[in-house]
Amino acid sequence: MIPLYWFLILSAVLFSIGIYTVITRRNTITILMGVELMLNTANINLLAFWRYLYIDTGNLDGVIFALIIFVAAAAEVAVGLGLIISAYRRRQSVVANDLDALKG
Amino acid sequence: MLHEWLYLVIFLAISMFIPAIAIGMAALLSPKKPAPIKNSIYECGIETYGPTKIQFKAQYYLYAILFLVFDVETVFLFPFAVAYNKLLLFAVVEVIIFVIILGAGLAYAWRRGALEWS
Amino acid sequence: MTVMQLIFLLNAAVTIIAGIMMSRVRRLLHAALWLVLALFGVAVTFGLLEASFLAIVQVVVYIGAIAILILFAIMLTRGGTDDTYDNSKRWIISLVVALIALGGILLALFTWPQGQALTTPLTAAQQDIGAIGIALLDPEGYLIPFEISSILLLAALVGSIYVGIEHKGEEK
Amino acid sequence: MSFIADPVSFITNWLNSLLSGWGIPDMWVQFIMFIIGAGLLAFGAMIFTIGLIWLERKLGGRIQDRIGPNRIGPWGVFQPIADMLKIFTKEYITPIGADILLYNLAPILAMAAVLGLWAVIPLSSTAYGTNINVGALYLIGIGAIGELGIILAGFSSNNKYALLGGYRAVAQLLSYEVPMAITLLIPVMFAGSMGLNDIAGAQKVAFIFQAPVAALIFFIAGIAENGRAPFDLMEADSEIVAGYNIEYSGLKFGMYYVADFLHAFTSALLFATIFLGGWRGPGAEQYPILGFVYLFVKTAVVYLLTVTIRFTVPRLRIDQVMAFNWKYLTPLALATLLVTALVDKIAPAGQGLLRIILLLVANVLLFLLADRLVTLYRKNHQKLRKVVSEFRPVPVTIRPSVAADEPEVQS
Repeated sequence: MIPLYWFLILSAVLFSIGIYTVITRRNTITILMGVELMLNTANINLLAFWRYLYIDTGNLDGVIFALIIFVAAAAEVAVGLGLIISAYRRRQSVVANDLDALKG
Repeated sequence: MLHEWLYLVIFLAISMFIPAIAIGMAALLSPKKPAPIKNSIYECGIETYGPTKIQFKAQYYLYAILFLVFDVETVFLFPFAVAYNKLLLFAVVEVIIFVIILGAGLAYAWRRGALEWS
Repeated sequence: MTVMQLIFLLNAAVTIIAGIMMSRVRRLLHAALWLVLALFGVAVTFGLLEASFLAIVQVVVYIGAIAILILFAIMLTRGGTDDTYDNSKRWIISLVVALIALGGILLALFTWPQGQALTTPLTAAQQDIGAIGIALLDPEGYLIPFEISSILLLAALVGSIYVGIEHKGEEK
Repeated sequence: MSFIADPVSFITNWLNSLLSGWGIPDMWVQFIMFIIGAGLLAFGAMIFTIGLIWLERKLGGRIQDRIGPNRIGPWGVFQPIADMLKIFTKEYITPIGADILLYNLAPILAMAAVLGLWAVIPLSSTAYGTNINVGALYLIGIGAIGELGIILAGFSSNNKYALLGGYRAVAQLLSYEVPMAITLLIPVMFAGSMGLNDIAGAQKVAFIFQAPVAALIFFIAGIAENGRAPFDLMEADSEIVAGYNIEYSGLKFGMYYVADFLHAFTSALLFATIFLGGWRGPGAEQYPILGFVYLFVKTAVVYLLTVTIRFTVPRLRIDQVMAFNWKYLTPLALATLLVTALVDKIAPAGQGLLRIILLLVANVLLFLLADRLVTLYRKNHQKLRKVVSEFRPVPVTIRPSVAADEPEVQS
């Protein structure tokens, strides 16, 4: 059988990749992709904890939390990409450095 | 349980493998005589002009968003459907509220003209 | 090493490589496709956790909807916006930040005794998807999150349509 | 279990004991059985398509007052085989600037998405790939892979028509997946399980009698998912030349071609399984081989119906397709779901006749209401309709302009 911490290490590594993507990339769409990956790792953790530590209690917190994260991710992508496309329509760019209209 | 998943993974692997093998075999059988004119991009018999990546309407994107929202909604309703026979009338009312809230979103999209293909 | 462990390791390797490629590859379209592969790997991980419903939901929602939306957005922004990250030391800094985060998490993980926990295969009752449905619609369970998620989806729909629709008179 | 009553179980058991007899561990026996089963099913489905192509071309010819294939073999039955041999030896032409890996991956994904559906379809009470407990969602998830195959073909071909066609195709497939998924909820609700074998097994009375509106929506959405007439604008020659697969040649194009025909049949198979009772019929439980026959007959009826529709109905415009989905099918599917859930809960428990009649009445009322609403809507938009349907004399130009021949790229 697979011990719990294998899953946690996998999710930690993926989370770091997500952070790395978010910091290095300048394109807003790729940044969003990194965020999606990070949300996924949260789901792995939730499900792994539910599966290994809470399965016998009959408690479904982990699964339902993961489902709610799906909703949050979907909402985030819909609005985020909508904003990116709207910004692109005005400024012809999706690079984060160019979208500095609020800069003092 | 995991056996069923294993079967699915094997099946998907095989169903990708068979077309790949067929395409590979045909590659061995078929002639290979590339020529610049032959390999050029099709454009109704004329020389290709302009960039390929032309700008598209945002309409496609709006449909994709509607799809995303209703997809997530359906995913939420599937556990309800499985448990339906064990649920009371009250649960059905809850689901009706759930669907009506999202129906309001569809009505909004309709009113805003997001469903029009113009 | 059992077969399960082997499958897990293979899948983890694929997922991590896909993630790294996603963060490094220059063409945006390719980055999105590597993301799809990584998401698929996560779905397989869910399958290994015997959360069959969430595994398939991962495919339906993430690959079927979110990845397609991202691909659409990439093409809508002309696809010519390929990322050439700065040649500055930025990527080194990010690497350091990411490694520090990873190290912190791993440190916490290995000093935590329950990490070694093992588990037994699920019984049929524990795999019942109907249980999720009952819990979601139970007023003493997760009814409020269920209804609020519908309101969140409504807000996302309204917001993205408001932002995404081309307003009349807007400059090109 | 005798061979005649249930050949599949018989052969499975025989192979199982044979492999075990050779001293192979149980786990590997199962693994080998999985590979053999999956390989046979997938390969059989692909070979089966050859027959389908002949049937459809012949029928299409007859419907359109042509002869159809008639040269090779009796009634031209060997025509698809000759075509297959020819396409095998055709040259692959890779367009300049194509994204080689993705370009080659796309047809494989498109084919795999159709073949993958066969993994969960029960062919008889004992012969099914797997009765996974998320079967209905799996059908939707596998559709996503098909969309990926199309979008990749569009993006990687480096051709604007392919890109446009890919966009259109994916927009249409995405849109029609919504009513399809919503109507899939209703059989799941009745059966209390997402496994397709459970759904087929639960149909003492076929679900089409309990949810006719849902069945109709599922059928229409199935045709649209398939991209066939009247929803075939993803390959509308007159608008976008040939769609996403324009730059493909040889067997790579053949994969899209085969996938199209196989998908049409698979849609019919799914409809028969989900709404017509699948393998169920008198005596099908004792003699599983009868299940094959019942399923095949039901599927053939649905399939012939789709073929007839394909060859008789003209193509819709893209705005009509989208409006039909989002303004009619999706709201109707949502309403059907809610009404069915409500009526079924109020109706007395059990599989009684009264419950079915109540559901049927509710469905008919709902459909009439929807029809009434459409009539009202069209009355309110009378002006629009007039413009579309009125006879408008075309002004005759003396000198034909050259620019008029150019296809419209912006869509």
